[in-house]
Amino acid sequence: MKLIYFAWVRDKIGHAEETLAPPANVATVGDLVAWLATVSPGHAAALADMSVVRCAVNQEYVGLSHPLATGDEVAFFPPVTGG
Amino acid sequence: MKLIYFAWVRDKIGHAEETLAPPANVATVGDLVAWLATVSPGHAAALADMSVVRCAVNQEYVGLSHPLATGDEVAFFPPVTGG
Amino acid sequence: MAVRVQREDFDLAAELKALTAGDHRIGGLASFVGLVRDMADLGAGAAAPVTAMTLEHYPGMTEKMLVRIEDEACRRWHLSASLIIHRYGRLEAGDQIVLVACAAPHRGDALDACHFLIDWLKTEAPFWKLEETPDGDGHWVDARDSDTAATAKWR
Amino acid sequence: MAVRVQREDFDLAAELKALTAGDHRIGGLASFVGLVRDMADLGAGAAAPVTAMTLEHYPGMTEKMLVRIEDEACRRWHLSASLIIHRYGRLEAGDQIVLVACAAPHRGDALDACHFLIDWLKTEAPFWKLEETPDGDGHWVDARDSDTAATAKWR
Repeated sequence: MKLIYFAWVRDKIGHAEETLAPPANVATVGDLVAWLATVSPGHAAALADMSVVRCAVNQEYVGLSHPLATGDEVAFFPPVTGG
Repeated sequence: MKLIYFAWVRDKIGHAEETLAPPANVATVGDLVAWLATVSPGHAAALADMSVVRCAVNQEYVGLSHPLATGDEVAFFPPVTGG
Repeated sequence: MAVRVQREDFDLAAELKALTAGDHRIGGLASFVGLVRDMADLGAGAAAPVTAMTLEHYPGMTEKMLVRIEDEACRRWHLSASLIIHRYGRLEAGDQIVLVACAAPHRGDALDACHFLIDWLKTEAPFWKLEETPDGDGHWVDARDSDTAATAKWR
Repeated sequence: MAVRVQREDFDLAAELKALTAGDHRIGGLASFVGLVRDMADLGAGAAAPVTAMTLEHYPGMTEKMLVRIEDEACRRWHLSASLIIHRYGRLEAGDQIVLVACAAPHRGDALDACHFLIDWLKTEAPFWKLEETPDGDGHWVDARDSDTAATAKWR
């Protein structure tokens, strides 16, 4: 699974992307967030408050209950501030 | 009194401006309209339906009850269509 | 804050650039350009071709009304700069008629003030359009109820 | 209908001119340009100087979202042409960030669609701003509740 991070989510995690293989019981975005928090203190800090983190799966905004599939591109980032 | 006409009001009256001395009993714009209708058939035609004619006195929009003074600049024209 | 009534065309790029030049407090620039359409609305979905139009105005009163409209926008919104240019005389299809531009620290002020200015101008500024059709006829454009309604929403 | 995400600056004049060129059915062209402000809002009326900012984005998803936003505008309003250009990379105070432009037969469509596009883009397009302050610090701009509210009014 390809994981991509932007803005301060990336700063806290320490890198912009990585390929990880979560355990089989990670079925949703919420499961993934819980598992990522165990990967490193940086991951835990970045994803500690999901009310200020957005998720996109395959470049579509999704919620925590969204199901995950092998080969998904999953991105975590703060609320957007363009324009 | 200086009178100015624009657009189809001018076309019907036949000229763009004129200086007229209305009789002393012409005290308001409404009085002036009634008197102008006697000046020529063109004036009468142009001012026949005041619901589609606007009036400005000294370059300010006014209603038919607006009082007139010697030396006023009075303009009659259709509703505006700029922009 | 500036108002210009002129026969000449205007350089949209130069005008917009000048409006924001050097003021780094500006976060947004909203503009509207009105253009001569080659078709006239006759109502009920009908349309007639238009080759050109002549814009007539009331010199003196026009400028006075435009300044007043601009002052009103400055009272209602926090603007850094604004500009109204309105042309008169004979214009052909595709020609620029009017420019309204507003610059502000925040985009909402710039966008709303720009919309207000063009709506208000359409019902308050003393301009009249005489459209020419291909058969050589000219007819005075009627004021539109939709323009009056557009202005009313700002009252 | 076009969307561009680019590091380079854009020529506002040329872009606007190209958008209406040759289409004489267009009666109005509305545009909005977002510029880098030299002050950041810190909330409660406080502000801090900003020397520059870096705009980061999510390549691929950005274009996808912008195209979707533009499609939505075309469904809601009768537009003749539209354009969104959004820059990324390091920008300094006064630099252009974004252009949204809509051309339409009628001014209301052009103005409303332009306002919609910039409001919607601000809450949907994956861009993030890192502001640099004179002391050399960088801080990520927080999303604003007012932007979310601005988008909500179009739903």
